[in-house]
Amino acid sequence: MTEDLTPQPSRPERPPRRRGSVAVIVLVLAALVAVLAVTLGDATLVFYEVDEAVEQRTELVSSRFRVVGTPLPGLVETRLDGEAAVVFTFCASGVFADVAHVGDPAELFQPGVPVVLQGSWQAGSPPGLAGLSTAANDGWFLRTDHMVVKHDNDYRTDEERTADIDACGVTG
Amino acid sequence: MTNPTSSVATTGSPGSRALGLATLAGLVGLLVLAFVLTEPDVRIHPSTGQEIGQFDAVRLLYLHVPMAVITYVAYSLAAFASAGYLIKRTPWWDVTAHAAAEVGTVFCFLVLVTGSIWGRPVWNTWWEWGDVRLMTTLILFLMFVGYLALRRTAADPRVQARRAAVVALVAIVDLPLVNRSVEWWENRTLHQKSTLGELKIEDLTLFTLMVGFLVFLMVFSWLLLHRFRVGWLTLAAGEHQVAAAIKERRAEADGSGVASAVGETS
Amino acid sequence: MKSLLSEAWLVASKDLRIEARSRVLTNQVAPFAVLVLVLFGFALDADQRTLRMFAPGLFWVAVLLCLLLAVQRSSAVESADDAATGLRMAGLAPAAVFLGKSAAIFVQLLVLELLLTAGIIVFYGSSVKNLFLWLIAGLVTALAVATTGMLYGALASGLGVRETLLPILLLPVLAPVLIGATRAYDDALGAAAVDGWAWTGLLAMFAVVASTLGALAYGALVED
Amino acid sequence: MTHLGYLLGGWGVAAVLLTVYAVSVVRRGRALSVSVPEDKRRWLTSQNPTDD
Repeated sequence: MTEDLTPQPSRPERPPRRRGSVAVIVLVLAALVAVLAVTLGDATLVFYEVDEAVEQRTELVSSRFRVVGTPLPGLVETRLDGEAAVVFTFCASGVFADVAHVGDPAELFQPGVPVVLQGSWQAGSPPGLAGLSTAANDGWFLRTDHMVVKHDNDYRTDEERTADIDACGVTG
Repeated sequence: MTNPTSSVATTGSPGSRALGLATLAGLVGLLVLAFVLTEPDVRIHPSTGQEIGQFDAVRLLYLHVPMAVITYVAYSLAAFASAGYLIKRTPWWDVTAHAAAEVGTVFCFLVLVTGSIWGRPVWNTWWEWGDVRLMTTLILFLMFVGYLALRRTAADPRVQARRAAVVALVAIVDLPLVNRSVEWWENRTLHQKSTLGELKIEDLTLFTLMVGFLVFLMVFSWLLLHRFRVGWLTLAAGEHQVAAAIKERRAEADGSGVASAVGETS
Repeated sequence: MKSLLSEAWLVASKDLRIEARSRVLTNQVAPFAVLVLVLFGFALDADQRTLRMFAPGLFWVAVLLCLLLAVQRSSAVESADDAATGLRMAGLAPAAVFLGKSAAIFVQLLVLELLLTAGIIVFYGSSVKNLFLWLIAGLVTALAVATTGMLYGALASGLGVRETLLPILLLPVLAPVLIGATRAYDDALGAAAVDGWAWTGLLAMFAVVASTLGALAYGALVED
Repeated sequence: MTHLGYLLGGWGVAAVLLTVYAVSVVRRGRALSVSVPEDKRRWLTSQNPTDD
């Protein structure tokens, strides 16, 4: 019994080989990242901005979509189809659209803070349109039922960061 | 406690104990910074004159953001060690990859949970399907849950190590997407862009976030160190048991004269 | 290259012959696919408009569930009687085995997609608005999921827990494919206003990368 | 402090999960250490272990 049957300390199961194929796999993975990035960038459209939603109204009509913009001052609390609703004007890049949001608005919802709304275009005027000072009043409004606040990434002190807020014509 | 050869056998070493104590002190410091010394995120809107911001919910970000960065670190390390294993084929790389993936998954889970808890008051939703970073992070998490499931199978360790390495390398493809999503989908996604990248942060807030990075890096290092040693012990215990069993059988054989019976000479 | 393809063809035709003779596809997987569609119909309370709107997503979820079955089948065929060793002993290049077996799954998925399309037309009242997009997106998605499925099938094979391990490994990886294929069919079936071709491009890229990666990595995964 | 419940929930879940995980790792380590001779626990040795 001279041979030692006890397991040896772990050693390479076999000499390193085919480093080339590992390199190829790494290259392919890198290509996958690039490909996903480029194509996803073109193909994904998670939100429309208000101006795009207005521009593509004919294609978007009858479908639900998400739309991002800044609510302008002047919120009208009213009812739509028997449910509590808040009506306001929505803005991005200087383009306005009227919104009737059904259900509770977000806790941090207020004019001048961008929000993302989910809903669809409806022909006609929202209730309480007369109460809006800057209404788009173009015969259409966005009827939405899901609201999230799009928070920005700014944590500076007041003086510097207020200059950066996208006012979108929010002139009070 | 400080005696490395104390009677209780542990995965601790003097270095890891020092690191652990420093980490605990760091956590206390971070708590004080995050809850006492920093101000809530409030500012006055320039045109409406209303208070806007995240208010005190911002204190969750001193936890969420550093853990997200540590998740990147952990999963990158897991993928790097997996590639290392495929090239070198030594257990060291495999145990490192496994440890980093497991600790990373704990962090990734916490990133998802704390993000959700932050999102409820600030975004008004626990989960948002319209956010690319949320979706890619969830996919990343699920892929590494699959990785850990694969590691729990009773396969030949080398087969398992090789396959797990491939799973980790495929999964890591998602990581740059998670990280860059807020830039590539800048106006298309709910998640805010990187604050640090544009330096829209200063003074104590920035300092607290930096302390958060450091403290959670220490937490990660401590967990990784111990988890690595557990993985290493698992290997050693397996080998040691086999060795002990052989020794035992051999002793039996010598005792009962089996060796001579089967014609073996020693 | 020529021999790689002819070897792949050998493997693919072998698998397809086995499937044709065992009739597992026609007797089990196809009825399962239709059953999934019917179950979605029950779950969504048979509202035609809702069903039409969600038909693309339900279609691809059904395809992915069938893919799991097809991949399990494909590995089971090799593990029975240790046929995999036979394949290796036959001196076939691992890449050829991978491509051949993926091709067999791809063909089966195409048959299922045809059947499922008929299913959503009959049960959900969908209609194919853009035939060319429907065809191309269906082809590239089948290719993407067949190759990815084959790669993960190899990863999960021989571990004794293949049936439970495969879904948890494979489905997260296929999540982007599910998103893309659903958007493409949203366009092709007129369920939502999106650019289906952009998504089809993404799917095609995914298919190319998955095939390459699978062909390269398969050898390392099956050598034991 | 606003959102106190969310703050406690977020920090709390992190504290609990990290503690539970850390304890489980340490306990696994202790259980395994018993069955492994000291020379295999290379972090106990004074000299730096070589990479193997």
